[in-house]
Amino acid sequence: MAKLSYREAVAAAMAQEMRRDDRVIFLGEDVAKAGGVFKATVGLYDEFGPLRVRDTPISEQAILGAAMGAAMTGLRPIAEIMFSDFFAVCWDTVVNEIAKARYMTNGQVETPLVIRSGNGGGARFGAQHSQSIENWAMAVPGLKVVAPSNAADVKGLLAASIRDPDPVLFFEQKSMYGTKCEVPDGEYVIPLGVANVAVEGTDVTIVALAAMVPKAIKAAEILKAEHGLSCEVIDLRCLVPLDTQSIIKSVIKTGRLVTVEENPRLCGWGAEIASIAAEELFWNLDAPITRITTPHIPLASVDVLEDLMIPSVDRIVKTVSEMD
Amino acid sequence: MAKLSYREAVAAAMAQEMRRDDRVIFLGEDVAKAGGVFKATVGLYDEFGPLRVRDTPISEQAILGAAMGAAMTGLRPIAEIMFSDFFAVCWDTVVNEIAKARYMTNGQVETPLVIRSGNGGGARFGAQHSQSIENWAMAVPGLKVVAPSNAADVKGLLAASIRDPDPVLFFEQKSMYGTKCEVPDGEYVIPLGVANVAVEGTDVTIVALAAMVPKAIKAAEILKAEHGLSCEVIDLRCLVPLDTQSIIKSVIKTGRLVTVEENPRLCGWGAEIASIAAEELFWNLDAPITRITTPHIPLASVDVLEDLMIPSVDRIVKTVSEMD
Amino acid sequence: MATAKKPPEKYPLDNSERLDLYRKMAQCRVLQQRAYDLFMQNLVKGTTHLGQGQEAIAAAFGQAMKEDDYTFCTYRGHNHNHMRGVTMTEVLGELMGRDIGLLRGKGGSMHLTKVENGAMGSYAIIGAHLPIAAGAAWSAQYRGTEQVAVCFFGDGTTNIGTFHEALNFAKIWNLPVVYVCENNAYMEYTPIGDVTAVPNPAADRASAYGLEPILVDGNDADVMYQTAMTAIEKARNGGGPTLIEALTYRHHGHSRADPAKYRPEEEVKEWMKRDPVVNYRAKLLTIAGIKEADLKSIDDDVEAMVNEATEAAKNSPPPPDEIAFTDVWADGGAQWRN
Amino acid sequence: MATAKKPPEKYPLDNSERLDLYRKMAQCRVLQQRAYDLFMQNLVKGTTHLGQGQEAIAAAFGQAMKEDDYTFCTYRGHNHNHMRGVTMTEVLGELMGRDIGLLRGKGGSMHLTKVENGAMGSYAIIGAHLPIAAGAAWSAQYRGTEQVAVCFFGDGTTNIGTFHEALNFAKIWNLPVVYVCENNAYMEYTPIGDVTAVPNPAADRASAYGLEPILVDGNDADVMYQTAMTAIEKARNGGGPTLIEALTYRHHGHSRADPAKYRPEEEVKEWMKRDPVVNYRAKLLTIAGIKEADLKSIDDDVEAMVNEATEAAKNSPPPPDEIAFTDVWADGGAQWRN
Ligand SMILES: Cc1ncc(C[n+]2csc(CCOP(=O)(O)OP(=O)(O)O)c2C)c(N)n1
Ligand SMILES: Cc1ncc(C[n+]2csc(CCOP(=O)(O)OP(=O)(O)O)c2C)c(N)n1
Ligand SMILES: [Mg+2]
Ligand SMILES: [Mg+2]
Repeated sequence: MAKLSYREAVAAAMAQEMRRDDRVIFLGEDVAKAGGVFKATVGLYDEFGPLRVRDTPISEQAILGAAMGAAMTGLRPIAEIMFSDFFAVCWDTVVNEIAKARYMTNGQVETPLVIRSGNGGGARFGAQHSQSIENWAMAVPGLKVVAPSNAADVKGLLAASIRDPDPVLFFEQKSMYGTKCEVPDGEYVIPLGVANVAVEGTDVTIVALAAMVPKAIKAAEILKAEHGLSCEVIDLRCLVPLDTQSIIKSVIKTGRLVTVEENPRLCGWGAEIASIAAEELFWNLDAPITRITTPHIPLASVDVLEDLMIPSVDRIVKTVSEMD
Repeated sequence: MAKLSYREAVAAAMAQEMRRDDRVIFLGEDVAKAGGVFKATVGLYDEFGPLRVRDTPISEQAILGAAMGAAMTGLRPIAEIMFSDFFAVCWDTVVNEIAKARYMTNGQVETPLVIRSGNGGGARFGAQHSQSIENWAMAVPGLKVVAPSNAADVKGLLAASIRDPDPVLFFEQKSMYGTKCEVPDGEYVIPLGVANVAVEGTDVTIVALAAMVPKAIKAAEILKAEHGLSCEVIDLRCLVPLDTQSIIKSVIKTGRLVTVEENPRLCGWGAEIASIAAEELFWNLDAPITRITTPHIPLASVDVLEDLMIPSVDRIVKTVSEMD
Repeated sequence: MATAKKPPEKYPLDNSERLDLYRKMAQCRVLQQRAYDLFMQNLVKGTTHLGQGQEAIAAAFGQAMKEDDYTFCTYRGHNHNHMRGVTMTEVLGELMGRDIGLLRGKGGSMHLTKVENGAMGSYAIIGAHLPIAAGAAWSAQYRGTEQVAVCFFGDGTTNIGTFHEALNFAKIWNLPVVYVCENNAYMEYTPIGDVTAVPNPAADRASAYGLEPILVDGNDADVMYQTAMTAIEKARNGGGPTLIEALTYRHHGHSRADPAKYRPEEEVKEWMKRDPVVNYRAKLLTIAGIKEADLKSIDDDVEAMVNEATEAAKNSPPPPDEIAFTDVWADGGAQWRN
Repeated sequence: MATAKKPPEKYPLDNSERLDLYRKMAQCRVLQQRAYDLFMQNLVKGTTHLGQGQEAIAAAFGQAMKEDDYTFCTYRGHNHNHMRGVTMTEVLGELMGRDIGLLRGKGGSMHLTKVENGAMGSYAIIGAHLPIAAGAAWSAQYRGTEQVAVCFFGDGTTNIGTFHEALNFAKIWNLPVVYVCENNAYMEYTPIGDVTAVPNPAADRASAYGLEPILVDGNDADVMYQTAMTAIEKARNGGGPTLIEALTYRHHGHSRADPAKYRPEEEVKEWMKRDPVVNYRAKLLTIAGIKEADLKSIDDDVEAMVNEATEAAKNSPPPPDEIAFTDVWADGGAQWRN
């Protein structure tokens, strides 16, 4: 095992899969010669050359259209949309074409592709470069949605996403590119749709994703130490497929559910999970379900304001400790 | 009062507002000379002329960009996006520009505009022309979201939307353009954010929107007649601002909540409402919250399959009658 | 401003090939006419966008393309699909929402697709398929297969952003893709000239992508065949993309029962005289060795074909309920949770 | 392929106007240099995209525009905002996340906006503002105000769909809008020539929108002033839109601390010789009646200005917490429910 950063794990997973399968090709803006604006794809151009790793114009619709056309005809493209905010300029290709093609054609069209994108706030980039839009993706039938919380998961889940026969939106957390952890050497694949119980506990279930996971873990430590509360922290890893069983199992044990999400409040993924619990776990719940979210407001740029908006360790501690 | 169709009510509201305020201008594809592909704007070009009612190229991003630029500089544009599915080709303008401009500029930029769009299924148009995407809009901070269920509400809510100083996404139900009801003559405005209790009841609260409202009303009649159940049907009318108080008041009375939504299941607006109830009404609920939705699948084109997917009167009756 | 030119006759057709080209056009014509009639009889669910008047383009490309080439087209794509071997029964069955339909009713009139034949989809969001076609061409280039992608779209489509992105993309990567703008003079109800900055929406923009402007008579099957062959061969031989503007006209409304009242009578009359099927038929009769009987026999065949297809479609039941819930994912199912 | 041309000197400048133009450029230069220095001192939150090397364009348009005209620009828009009267303190305060900042920290470096001055926003999604500028121009036309909208963007922006949609739209409605492509030869790190089908990404596409190709030296302040006046006057007089491609170069990296290693040394050297501020200063010294002392006094003023602004920004506190939750809606609040 070596310590890799989250960004190094991206390149490691891509290289791993590009070595074993020459149908895997990669395109995006500034991704090849420059190795990406987040430096997450450094080295791929040198290893795999200009036919497999390609710089594109600023044409997101063409990037994703090209990826879809290639996927339909036997390749396994990976496309980068630099910031997830930019999905808005190519959303049609994602939701009306890529997500629906197989169903509309009665199973004929294949779209095995991955769209990687930098997601989330904390970098003080302002409202158009800081959004968490994993809930947009979850709302569209036909897309798989992955959002890893650490470098090891990046490697394993990105490899699985590339191998997956369905289209995957792979959200990389911009604020975590520099974070490091032990990452298994050699071939490493984590199946999609299996949540990770990051902390075991008995009093409250905290469901989190991506950057919210380390915050939830930290909060769980504080809640244990300062409030004597035993929290179970579930790292969802994927929104689709959703590992509902892990949530159900945990809530049956704890009787309490808190979700921590970075996307703005309304129709966030936490609402979906809350609604599942409110329907299927009604008789198991001992207290109201609580959602911790970014408020339903565009993100401010400056640190002091952005930090008020995105869920913090403090907010999680306070919310959980004040639950009924 | 005269009987107007849903489509006639659109033109009536627009004409009413265009007469009182010459800052109101209108643009879209085939909307002027042809009166719109759904014939919802017939007569406006003749009355208000080519400077206020304009046909555009097939350039949705330019249409909405132009509307925003006009709104920022003192006008009150109405833009048409023919089918709501096409929001995907201009989503950036909606979510990154129109919705965020005021906040990002510390209140400086004004975006008083309305985007009208045909929403929903039932016309056998297939997966790219039948979507219900009101949940996409609800998920974006900075947008107001309106979806009327009858011609009278169309008139009153569209007038209010045009007068509103914030950007409004106004979803017209394609399958209802031909439906008629009594519509008040003369100036008629219904404030945004006030739900309508369409049917009063004591046993179960059914929350519905747009085309789901008449189905819920019909289901309530059957549930009363065949199962002796007294249902309260709430027509939300607006998703933002959300009339949470009407829902709360009703659930406190009935102890049971069912939502009926046409958008696909995951992260639908029903999830948001369920999560509010699960948090704020936990101690008032006598049974699990139940969501009735279109399944999380693209819509099929053919009638027999489409009818299986979109919530039906039968499905509502069955679900409610089988509740705990 | 570009003017329509005749391409040189580099790819001569013999009589049997000419008859084949006529047969193709005749098939398209009766197929579309039948779709219209069935719609008027209330036997078609949903919508239709028909291609009467534009058959020469579909047929000429159908003749020029190889079996493993890719076709990308729009909601107005019945002819293009049929030319790639999608049967009349599959088309009419789909329109009528029968189990025998090409997509068993899941896609409908606007989404005909038959991947095994290279018919890579009919797209109903304006412009969406232009970049996708570039992607298929990129894939062919990468795989070294010499396949060519042909992408059909309308005049109105030249004003949406994807047109611009796709053309630039295709050129810089030198992709084997042929973009065919069928300029039928209207978007839905609005004349293209009312909303376009240049007289020829595709040809006058070719230079913006480093491409040669090509403007041709889309109602002349021979011209279209030469144009198609030239562009396809260029693409196949590594010469990169071509953008073609083919001038044509739709004989009927935009969709469904649209009576197309927004078009000046004179204009309609003028264009009806330029009916590509009628004119090609007449032209063939002036060629030594082709007789009325040859054409009549084609006409009869084609009529029999469409009648048979209509019967087969009518006799097919609606699709079974359970297929509403299949094929969201590659595993055949629709599960998003455990 | 277009070649850079000098516009005729139809709008002569007297010496005081020339000094004013120089002062404007000098202001932009020191403002941007200071922003860079503050960034390197870790005093800037978030990101910056600076405009050193491109000052002639911003300054010339600043000089040419009337008070109620509209400016639309990108994240690389500090100069354009400053030229419309946004103060250095407001800019640096915003970059440093202080309460004195133009947007009190809510927007940040990429979104400078001052509506009362006609600075209608800085847009950080490539291409998004091109249609919005068309809309402002449409509004001016409808209201009959003779206002003109000027919209700045980069070379890389010419390849995204909105460029195409906006230009077509502006032309067909004959809108009073001036589109200014600042071709600084790179998108972020990729040379524009690697990803564009034509050598001049804007000028070589003008004809696709029925517009005249205009390619000019964006580093020559006089040329830029003539070009700006010509286009603005045309728009103001009902002559419709103009698309200008101004050749320029950014002296530093794309954003933040980007060292811009992807650029050939020779190229950088060549362009540094064409520094618009240095060269205009030198040129003014050759003009009768302008003395080194005049320029020196401007330089001193400008230096004092930026120092004062830096101090003011540094002395300002961060914004108060409560403004995180204001101004989502016109009522000043953020409530989405009752
Ligand atoms: C993005 C988008 N905008 C609008 C429409 C509605 N629409 C369907 S067909 C059509 C006209 C297309 O005109 P053209 O490209 O000339 O093709 P034609 O129908 O004439 O073959 C329009 C506006 C759409 N399907 N997609
Ligand atoms: C839609 C979109 N895609 C990508 C980006 C990321 N991005 C920011 S600046 C930039 C380069 C822009 O190049 P150009 O238009 O030449 O402007 P310049 O930065 O050179 O002034 C890119 C790709 C973005 N902001 N928006
Ligand atoms: Mg057309
Ligand atoms: Mg540039």
